[in-house]
This record gives sequence, C-alpha cells and structure tokens, in this order.
Amino acid sequence: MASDAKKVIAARAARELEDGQIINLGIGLPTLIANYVPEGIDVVIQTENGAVGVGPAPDPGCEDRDRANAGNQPITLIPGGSYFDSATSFGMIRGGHIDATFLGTLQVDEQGNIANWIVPGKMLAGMGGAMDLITGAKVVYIVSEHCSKDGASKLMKQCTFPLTGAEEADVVITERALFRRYPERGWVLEEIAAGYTLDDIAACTDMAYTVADDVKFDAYGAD
Amino acid sequence: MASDAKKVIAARAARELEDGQIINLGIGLPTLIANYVPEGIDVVIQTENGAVGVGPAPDPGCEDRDRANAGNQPITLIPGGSYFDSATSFGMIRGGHIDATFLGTLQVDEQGNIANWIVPGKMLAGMGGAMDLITGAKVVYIVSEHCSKDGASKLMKQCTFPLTGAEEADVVITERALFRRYPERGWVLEEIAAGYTLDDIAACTDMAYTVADDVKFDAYGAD
Amino acid sequence: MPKNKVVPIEEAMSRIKSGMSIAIGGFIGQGDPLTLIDHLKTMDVGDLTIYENDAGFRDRGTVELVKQGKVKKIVASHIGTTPEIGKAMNEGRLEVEPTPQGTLAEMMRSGGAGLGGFLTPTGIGTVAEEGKQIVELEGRKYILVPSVRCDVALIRAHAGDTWGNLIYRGTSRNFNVPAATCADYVVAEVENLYTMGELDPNAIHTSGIFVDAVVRANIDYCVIREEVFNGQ
Amino acid sequence: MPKNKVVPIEEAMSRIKSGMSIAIGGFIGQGDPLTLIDHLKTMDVGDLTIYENDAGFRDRGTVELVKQGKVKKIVASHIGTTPEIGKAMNEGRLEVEPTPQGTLAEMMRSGGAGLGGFLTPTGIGTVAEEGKQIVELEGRKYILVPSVRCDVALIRAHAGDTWGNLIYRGTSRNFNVPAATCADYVVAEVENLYTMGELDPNAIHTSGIFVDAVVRANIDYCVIREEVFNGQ
Repeated sequence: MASDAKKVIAARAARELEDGQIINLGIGLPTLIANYVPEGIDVVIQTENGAVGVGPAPDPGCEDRDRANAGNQPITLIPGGSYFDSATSFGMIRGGHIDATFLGTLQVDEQGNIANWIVPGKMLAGMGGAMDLITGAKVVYIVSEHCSKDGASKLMKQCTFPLTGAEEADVVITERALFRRYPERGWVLEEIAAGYTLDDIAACTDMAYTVADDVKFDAYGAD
Repeated sequence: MASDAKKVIAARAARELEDGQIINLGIGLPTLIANYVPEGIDVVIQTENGAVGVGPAPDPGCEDRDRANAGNQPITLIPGGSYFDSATSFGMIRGGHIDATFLGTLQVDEQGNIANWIVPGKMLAGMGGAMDLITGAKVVYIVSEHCSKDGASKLMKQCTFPLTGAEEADVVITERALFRRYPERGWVLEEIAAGYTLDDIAACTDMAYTVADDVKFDAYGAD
Repeated sequence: MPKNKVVPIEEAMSRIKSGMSIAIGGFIGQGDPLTLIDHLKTMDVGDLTIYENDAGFRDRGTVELVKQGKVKKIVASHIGTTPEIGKAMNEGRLEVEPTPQGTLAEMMRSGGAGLGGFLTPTGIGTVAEEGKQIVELEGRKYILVPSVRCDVALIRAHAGDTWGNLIYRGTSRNFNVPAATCADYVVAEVENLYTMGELDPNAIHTSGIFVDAVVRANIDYCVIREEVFNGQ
Repeated sequence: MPKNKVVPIEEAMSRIKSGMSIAIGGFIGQGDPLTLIDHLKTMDVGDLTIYENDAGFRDRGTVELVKQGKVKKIVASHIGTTPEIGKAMNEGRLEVEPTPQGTLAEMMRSGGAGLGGFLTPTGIGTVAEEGKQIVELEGRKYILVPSVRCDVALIRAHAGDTWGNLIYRGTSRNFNVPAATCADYVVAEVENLYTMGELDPNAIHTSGIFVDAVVRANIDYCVIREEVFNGQ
C-alpha cells in the first residue's frame, strides 16, 4: 500500500491536471496520480513503452499479456487509445506532444536540475525513459517525499548525484509543500500543507527559494 | 507506346534481376522492366510513395483511387504487399533495404556520376526521390537510350548538368551496349547489342571504358 | 474520455494567419487534403511557406494557392506535375527550394520527434549539400539537415475518430504521417468519421495525440482521382 | 510471389557467430523474442554485443545469455529488472552502456533508415553527453548520436505472413519495430503464421522487406506473462 505521504502528494499533483492534457506518469508514486484525477477533468495518459489512453488497472484474472505500462504492470486501454512503437513513442515525448510528465526523484536543486537515475556505488538500474521525458515534456513535475529516508532534504542547493536532466524541473510537489520555478525568480514556495509552518519548510529545504506573497497555508485540501 | 529501343533496354535490364530481389523502378522506361521479368524469377517492386509488392496495372475501370505508384499511375498490390508512409519508405531506400534501382538519365560519366534531375535553363521539375534511390539502393542501374535526341552521347567524360548522385552508377544499359563499373578498373564494356560493332560503340560513347576480354557480341538476345 | 476535436472547417482553419509555415500531406493527389486547401483558397491569408512533396496535380492542390498569390515559398521534392509552379518561380513570384524526397520526409518526421536534425548521405556531391554542414562519420560523409517545425499541418485520412486517431488507405498515407507530427497545430480532414473505440487500437497510423482539429472531407475525391487516372 | 522465408529455427539462427552485434526487440518481457533467445542459449557463440531496451525480466530473456557468459557488452536503457546484469557489470564480466530509452530507439531506427546519426536534446548537461559531439542549432544544444547497425536482429510479432510482414499486438510492439530495420539479418518469431495476402496491407507494422527469416514462436508466452503479472 502507498504511504499517506505518497497519497497526499499524488492527490495534490492530480489537482494540477487540466482538461484534455496528455500526461506521462513515472513508475511508483506518480502512477498513483491516476487515482485522484478530479471530476470533470479528462486527461489522456501516455506510457512510453508504446500506448496512449491508459485506463484503470484490469480486474484480477483479466490481465492481457500484451497490455502493460512501462513498469510492466497490466493496464487497460480506454476507447480512443492506441499502440505504437518505441521510436514513435519517444518522438511524441521529445517532440513536445506530452503536456506534462510526473516523476519521482532522488534530488532536485536550485537550478532545476534533476537527479533520479543513479546512486553512485549502488546497483545501476539505468535511466530508462526519464531523460527523454524530462527533456521533452512541456511541464516537468517532480513528485517526491520531501526528504530521503535518512532525513536529508531532497531539495538541494546542488545535486550531488549524476543528473537526469539539467534545468528542467518546473514544479516540485512534496507531502509538505509545493514550489514552482520561474525564469527570473527561481523557485517560489506557493503552498504549504496543513501541519507545517514556513519555518518547518525552511528547516527541511536546502535549495534557495522565495516565498510567494500569497503563499497558501493549510493547502492540499480542497482548492 | 514505348519505342523499340526502350523495349530492348527494358528486356535486357530485366535479365539482370535475381530471384527474391527488392527493386525500385523509376518513372518512364524503367517501369517497362516489370513487363519482362524472366520466368522463374520473382522480384518484389517497391514504389517510393509508399508501397511494396506492386503488381500489374489494373484493368481499365478497376483503378483504385488510393493505389498508385510514384508516377501517379494506378497500380495493383500482390499478396504479401503492403503500404507505408514516406519517412518509412525512404528509410527502406537509404537504409540499404532495396537491392536495385533502375533509373533513366540525362547524363552519366566516367566517375559514375549521374545527372538526371535538371536541365539548366529549362523548367524545373525537382529531384523527387532520385537522389535517395541513387544513394541508398545496393546496385544502381542506369537504363537509358545511348544518345540524346540531338545525337550526343549520354555517356560522357564528365557530367555538365547538376548531379543527382556522385559516383553512384554501377551499370549502364542502353539499346546498344551494357557497361559495368568496377572499383579499380572503372567502366567495362561487357555486351554489345546485335547490329553494333566495337567501333560503333566507341563512336557514340564519350566516357572512357575498357573492353571486357569476354565481351559479348550480338548480345541482348537469349543468354 | 478523450476530447472531441470535430469542429466546423471555418473554426478549424481560423488559426491560419499570414506568414505562417504549413506542412501539407499527400503525394501528387494521393491523399492531398483538398477540402482544407479549398477552404484556404477562400481565406484572406498570404506570405505562406509550404512544406509538401509537390504542389498537387495540374490545377488541383497547393498550386491553386500559388496562383492566388498566397504562397511566398514552397519546399518540395517535385513540381513537375504542376507547370504553374515552375512558371511562378521563373517569374519571381514564388521561391522554390527543391529538396530530395526522403530528406523532406525526414525533416518533418525529425522535427515532429523533437530532434534538431539528422545526417543523411543523400545529396553528397550534389547541389543538395550547398550551404549545409557536412559531417564525416567512420569515413562516410553526411549532410547535416536541420529539422523543420511548422505552425500548421494539413492532412487527409481515410478514417478518423473524434479524438483524431487516423487510418490511411493505400498509397494515400505517404507524407500525411510525418506532416501530422511536425506542426504546432494539426488539422485532419477525414473521409469516414468514427466514434472513439471503433478503430482498432493496433491499426492506428497517426495517434490523436498529434491532431488538434478534425474536419469531414467534403470533396468527391474519387471523381478527382478518376480524372487523374483517365488523363494519363 | 514473394519468397517464403519460413525456416527451421536452427537454420534461421545459424547465421549468428561469435563477436556479432545483435539488436533485440521487446520491453521487459513484452514482446521479447524468447523462442529465439532460448535457442541462442544452446548455441556455441560468445563475445556478443546486445542492443536492447533491457535484459528481460528476472531470469528470463537476455539475462540468461549473460549468465552463460555469451555477452561481452549490452547497450540498454534499463537493467533494473534483471539484478544479475548489475552484478555481472560490477564484477567486470559485462560491459554496460546505459543509454536513454528514446536515444536507443532512435539509434536503431536511424541506422535502419540509412542515416548517419541524429541530433537529440535528451541528455544535454548529463553524463549522456560525455564523449559525444555537441551541435548547437538556433541556440539550442543537441547531442550528435551516431546510428547503430547490427549484424543480426531478433524480434517477436503476434502475426506474420510467410514473407515476413509482421503485425504486433498491444504494447508488445515497442522496440521490435526499430530493431527490425537496423540489422543485416533479421529473424522474426511469430505467434500466428499466415499465408501471403491474409494480413491487411494497410495494417502491417513491419514490412517483409526488413525480414530475412520467419520462425514459429514455440514458447507458452501467455504463461510467462501471467507469472510476471502475478509476481507484482
């Protein structure tokens, strides 16, 4: 089961969605976002292994061997969905045909750099499609717990791990706060989840940011 | 109706075909080659506008509006044929997936240069797919009358018109002779059609060539 | 449910403004979006730059826009089927950039795929390399061709659903596929319109992800093609 | 009539020799050519270089060839589903070249299309640009990625005819399409074999033009996929 923090993040991220958008959801936490799409909002989910129009998970026993997402989980396809090959899929992704991508991360920093594909010294997994998604999607959302398991801030002055993308992060959504990055101003703290104060966020955030004039407290509930 | 010279050229060119080959036939004279494919030889014809497995022309009245070749002539499709888009089609062509292309020409020269897309000062038509075909096909056959209408040799020391392809011609088949180009030796006269002598060919051929030791006279009949 | 993109042709085409670049699908009449071109003829736009394999056939297709003086430049592989184009070029009324057919298709596909360009061996040693950067890799020379991105693409399909998933028929597929990917705004005319879910998801040639507006094709295309075949 | 390319698997695979490069289709089990890989396990070949999105899933797929010591190097986007690969790399038994998924797909597609390479924005500012040429076009930086051509490609399709026209099903299409184009010799395993003319010529995903040998898939793929789904 997903942790409460993950659910909080996924629910808040889902409220960023706009009607008609094409989105791509990373493996893990980002996949949960599909469960929280607000009423009246229709988004179309692309999965980089070659489908658009990903629907809800199939009922147990009804999995189709040739219908899975990039995390190899069984999927269904909604009416209007279709399949394509990997070269075409990444053409869509790099070509700006995906409105938003939601990805977890290990680190994100002041410059908008993202590091989420390798921990030096640990077993290599590979970057998969993350570098392409971060480069190609119109808006890159980082959806991640605020701190790593050892308590260190994932929102750093400068990434220490090898980058997945340089200056590509647009929005960071954690269980504690929401930051947006603007061309001139850099990261701006716009929302703070219920139970946290400005000082709390400052204490667990290493990257520089400014606080929005209309910063929203007790956020993450209904708008 | 095609001239006798054109029929002779097409018939000889058809005898170059090998079983199982994928070929592309240019507009005009080269298209005639399909009528002379020897018994026992099955070739598959690709047309660069997006089909492979081009069959005989349809009966009058049975043309299909969505089945035509690159010359916009109605075609049929043989069992096993299929359609594709232009990017895929030229991927096949440049990628070496076409065994042989047969093209007419204005000029061809000692270096194997081909000029067949523009006559300076005359109305521009465009190179169409010729540059890609000449570059990509494994073997490039020039099938053309030996001389232009004013009697000048099309087989020149050096092309004077803008090139379609540099050093790409492999075989030249005219109604009078067949030449093959070898890496070291350059053009070699290998066959002379019935009714012509070595001197006749020398008189109407401006490009340098050597004569094969086993040059075949009275050729172009049965092998 | 994905968005219904079927709109009246006036609305679909209203995004086209003077000075824009337009990628157009089709191949000398096969799959040309004649409905959309006919509508464009009625619009007050000019200075257009067209990327298309050709300008149509005889007096049908993009050549009509050229005759109207709406087109500034055309990037094409073949203009021999529309003598008016060569005439307009010779008279200085139209700029023509002859481009190898495979290079043109790849320029669109590459632009649509978010690539900056590609290395092609086609045209090395010819005028096609003029003004282009040459890159040598493993002893072979290539022309570095920049991708093209257009403001608008106009395409035609045999079947389409309301979200813009498209299926082409026969050799009318051609440039419609790469053109559909390379523009900020894509209008598709479809001969047969279906609701979502009716088309086989394994058989879609152009995903609705690429398409912004769907219009019904309202020209008797069959008649036009018969004329073409009979004229040969 | 196009050539019948259906051959016994031993004959189809006999072209594979030590030291060759092999492009393999599939995506962590979806559309992996397991019949061909199983046969490769029985062959006396080594020093292989593999281009594939991943090495399979758990103990199925290319990872089995790595365990046998047949593989020198693997160029892949993701090896996290096969822990043995990371282990072999760390122990110096295997060279791994991590490559962005879209770049890998395009390397194959580009090689198959006779292009020398392409310019991608993916990986700029990361380790993916190390050792690569950077090209700037209109103010944006791109990595110049050379294409890949392999000696052999191994792919899997849902349906195929005897000439090698292929149709994939669902998300099992993936890398099978670009892999089919980029090799000198292509072997396809097909789940359902048809005679020529039975498949819709508008619905073919991979033309037989790309395929050299067709083999019947003889593994109970459904069972393997069920295991995968149940294991999650």
